[in-house]
Amino acid sequence: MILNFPFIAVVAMVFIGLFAVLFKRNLIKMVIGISIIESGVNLFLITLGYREGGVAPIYTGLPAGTTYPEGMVMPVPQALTLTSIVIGVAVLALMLSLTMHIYRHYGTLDVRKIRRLKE
Amino acid sequence: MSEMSKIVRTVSNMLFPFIVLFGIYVIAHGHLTPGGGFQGGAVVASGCAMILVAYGSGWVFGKIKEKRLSAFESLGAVMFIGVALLGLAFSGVFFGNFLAGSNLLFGVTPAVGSTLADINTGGVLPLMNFAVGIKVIAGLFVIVLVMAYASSVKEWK
Amino acid sequence: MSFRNMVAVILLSLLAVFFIFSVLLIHPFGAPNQTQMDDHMIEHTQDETGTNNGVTSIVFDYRGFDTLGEATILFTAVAGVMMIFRRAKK
Amino acid sequence: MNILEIIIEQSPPLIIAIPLLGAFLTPLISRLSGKARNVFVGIVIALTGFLIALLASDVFANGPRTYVFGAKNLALPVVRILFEVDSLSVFMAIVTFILAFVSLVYSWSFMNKENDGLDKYYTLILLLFTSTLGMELTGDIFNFFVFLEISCISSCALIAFYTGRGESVEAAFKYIVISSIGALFVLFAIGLLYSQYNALNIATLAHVIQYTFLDKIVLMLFIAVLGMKAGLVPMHMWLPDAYGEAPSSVTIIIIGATQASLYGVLRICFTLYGGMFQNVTINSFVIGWIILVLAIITILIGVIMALIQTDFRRLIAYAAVAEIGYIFLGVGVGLAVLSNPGLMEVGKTAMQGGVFHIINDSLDIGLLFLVAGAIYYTTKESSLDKMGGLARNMKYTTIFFVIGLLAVSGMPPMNGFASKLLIYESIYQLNPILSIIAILCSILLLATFVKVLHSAFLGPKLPKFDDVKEVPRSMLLAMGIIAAIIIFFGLFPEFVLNNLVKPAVDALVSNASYISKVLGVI
Repeated sequence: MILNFPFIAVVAMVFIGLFAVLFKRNLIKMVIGISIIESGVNLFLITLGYREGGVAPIYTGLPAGTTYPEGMVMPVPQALTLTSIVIGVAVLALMLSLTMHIYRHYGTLDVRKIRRLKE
Repeated sequence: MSEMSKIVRTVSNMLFPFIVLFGIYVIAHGHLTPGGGFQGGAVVASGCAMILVAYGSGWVFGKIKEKRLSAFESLGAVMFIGVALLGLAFSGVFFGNFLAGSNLLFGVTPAVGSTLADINTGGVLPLMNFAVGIKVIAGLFVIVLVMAYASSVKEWK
Repeated sequence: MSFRNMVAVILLSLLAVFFIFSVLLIHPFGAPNQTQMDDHMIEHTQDETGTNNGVTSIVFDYRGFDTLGEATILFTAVAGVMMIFRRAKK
Repeated sequence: MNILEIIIEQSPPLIIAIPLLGAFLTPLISRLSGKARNVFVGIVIALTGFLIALLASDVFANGPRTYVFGAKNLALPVVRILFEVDSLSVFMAIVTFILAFVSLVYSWSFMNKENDGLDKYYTLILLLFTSTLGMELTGDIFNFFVFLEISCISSCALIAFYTGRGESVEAAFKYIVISSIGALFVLFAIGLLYSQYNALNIATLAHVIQYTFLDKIVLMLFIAVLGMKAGLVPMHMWLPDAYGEAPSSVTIIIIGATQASLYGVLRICFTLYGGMFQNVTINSFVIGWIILVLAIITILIGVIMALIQTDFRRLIAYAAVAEIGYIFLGVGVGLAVLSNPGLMEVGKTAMQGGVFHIINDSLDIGLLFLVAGAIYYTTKESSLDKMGGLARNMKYTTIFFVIGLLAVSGMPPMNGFASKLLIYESIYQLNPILSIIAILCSILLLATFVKVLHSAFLGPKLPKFDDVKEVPRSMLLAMGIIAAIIIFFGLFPEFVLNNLVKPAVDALVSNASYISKVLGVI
């Protein structure tokens, strides 16, 4: 059971983020919730690629005696996570600028008040 | 965002060159040591954001219009897709690594296994690292600058 | 608890069952069960792409098209933010 | 290898590279002048359309075509990203091109009143066009996720174009929150597939997949998220806000992006999990029926909500939800019935009806949104009870609205009739009650739009609309293009069915040719 502990951490982060998005009324707290889900899924991708006692897949200054490819961590999840992090930055930037606009327009960040002011 | 105190401004002045130098190192050695275009660009962009916080968005906005920064970013993006199209022209396949193994720039193929870092390797990759580096620096800085300036402007047209 | 929260709690618990099962059934943490694609990339990163860094060879050569998509994502985000704040000038 | 063959062989990446290069250059070119930018974007989209037509003629002639990025020959295990273009993806690319070209022609004059932010607007239009094409042509799941994300971000920014109005910013925020959570769950599902089979290529995965419990979770996640992006019921709330608040020229391209998510559902259910029909028959029947039930609820909710709307664009948005329900009806029957050989023909006709309805639905709903945009352009008015007697001075727009009205509700002379007939026929064999509900809802849709016709166009002449002139020529041209295609499809459905729809459905139904094109085995 201990072996799968990182995956349990992933599930915990995803659900903390989902809880924040579904139940918090403040817009910025929803944006923070989405960032938590995003870092949870990134953690999931990275832990998929780990190999017991693996070294970073870089040949410059490789510690002596590491047999490749068994001794090296799997590089593909790291490339996927790089893309996912940049996506996280882009989505975060867009959501925060929209939140600034909603605050300037409605004067409040409370989801329920915005829905009432809209009608 | 208004200006910070004199001390913060002088310290950020001193730190800024080292941050930018480290960022460019990470971009340039992307194909040898951990790092690359995105990571190095983010380091330099964080240095620029430090300057933005220290000197306030009004001063920075006076210095650099976001129009020119967005032009820089388009330039980086066009360079990146240009290198990919060059791959199509020279090696017949989109994203082809036409420089690896050729005796032009960055053409040396490193020996398999643990080798010393020779910067003249990697074929197209250093060019792509450089293009993406420009793009990430200009892009992230524009996002931070525009958001900071918009929050300081009282009345939006 | 309003109706909306009730629905959200049910949805959340249903999703939790899915996620917990998927985490329990996945391969143990340090021992991936299939690694043929990654082994190919680790062995051939130096002769096929000429780089020492396995991750950068994937990001820019093996799966370079993803990075083009990713650069486009950053470009879209910047264009979106600048369009949203086009009226925030003095 | 004459020039034409070289161009066809290199066309899959060029179809993505040219509009992307155009999008990167637009900010630079728009510093010259507005006119230069409009012409430049027009040339880029026309060039891409020419390449799509070339590729389509080649793929319909001799089967799916693959293109590996970065290496001439394909080495197994599949390590690099490769594009796999079969007749279904080319069919969807044609749909996307028509919508993007019409939206561009329309926005030339629809946007001339806006003074600033236009260079970013055209950049985002090109990026949304590129990402929709990328979703349809790619053969790699993670690449599909990256293009899905680009289409999310660019359509969210475009929905928030009218930053002065609070509703559109709020609609854009709701859209980006739902889309990014959905995309993260798609990434989680891709991680699950990668952990089991260590492959990211759709053909390799389809060949290697063993339908373990994890794969069922992955299928559920994909259908839930891509169904939500396509507008299936339980999570369709974002669609009326997004379609209703965005400028009309943007809404048409977002319809294209929604169809691309629908293509994602088809690709995952039929190609990735296609092997499921041969051995495990229970699953596909259960999933088929889940989609069927969701489709029927989507149609009911879409039509009922459309009846009570007062805002013109929100009404059309709910009609769009109902139309997507019809497509899923056809697909659901195809999924449920394709496994037992007895009803194979019924499944095939249902799929043809569903796929044919993809192009019909996007054209009809697109035309209606163009008409709504034309009215908003001249009268700055969007709610129905404030409009009236517009037929007098906006004659052509009224004609186009009548064409759109007949097409959406599936009346004979227009294209909607052909595809809906196919869907009704095939569903009747499976379960007569469903087809009766579908026909009734279609008639309710007709009633809704006749009400709109009366309240907006006919009726007494309102004094405040005296100075209303007809819309500029380029908007009429855009509406004319779509109306001409609708009438052409309506009069010659056989032509479209045999040349475009049947090869697309054959490519979808059996994934053997898709897999063997990559792995060369089987």
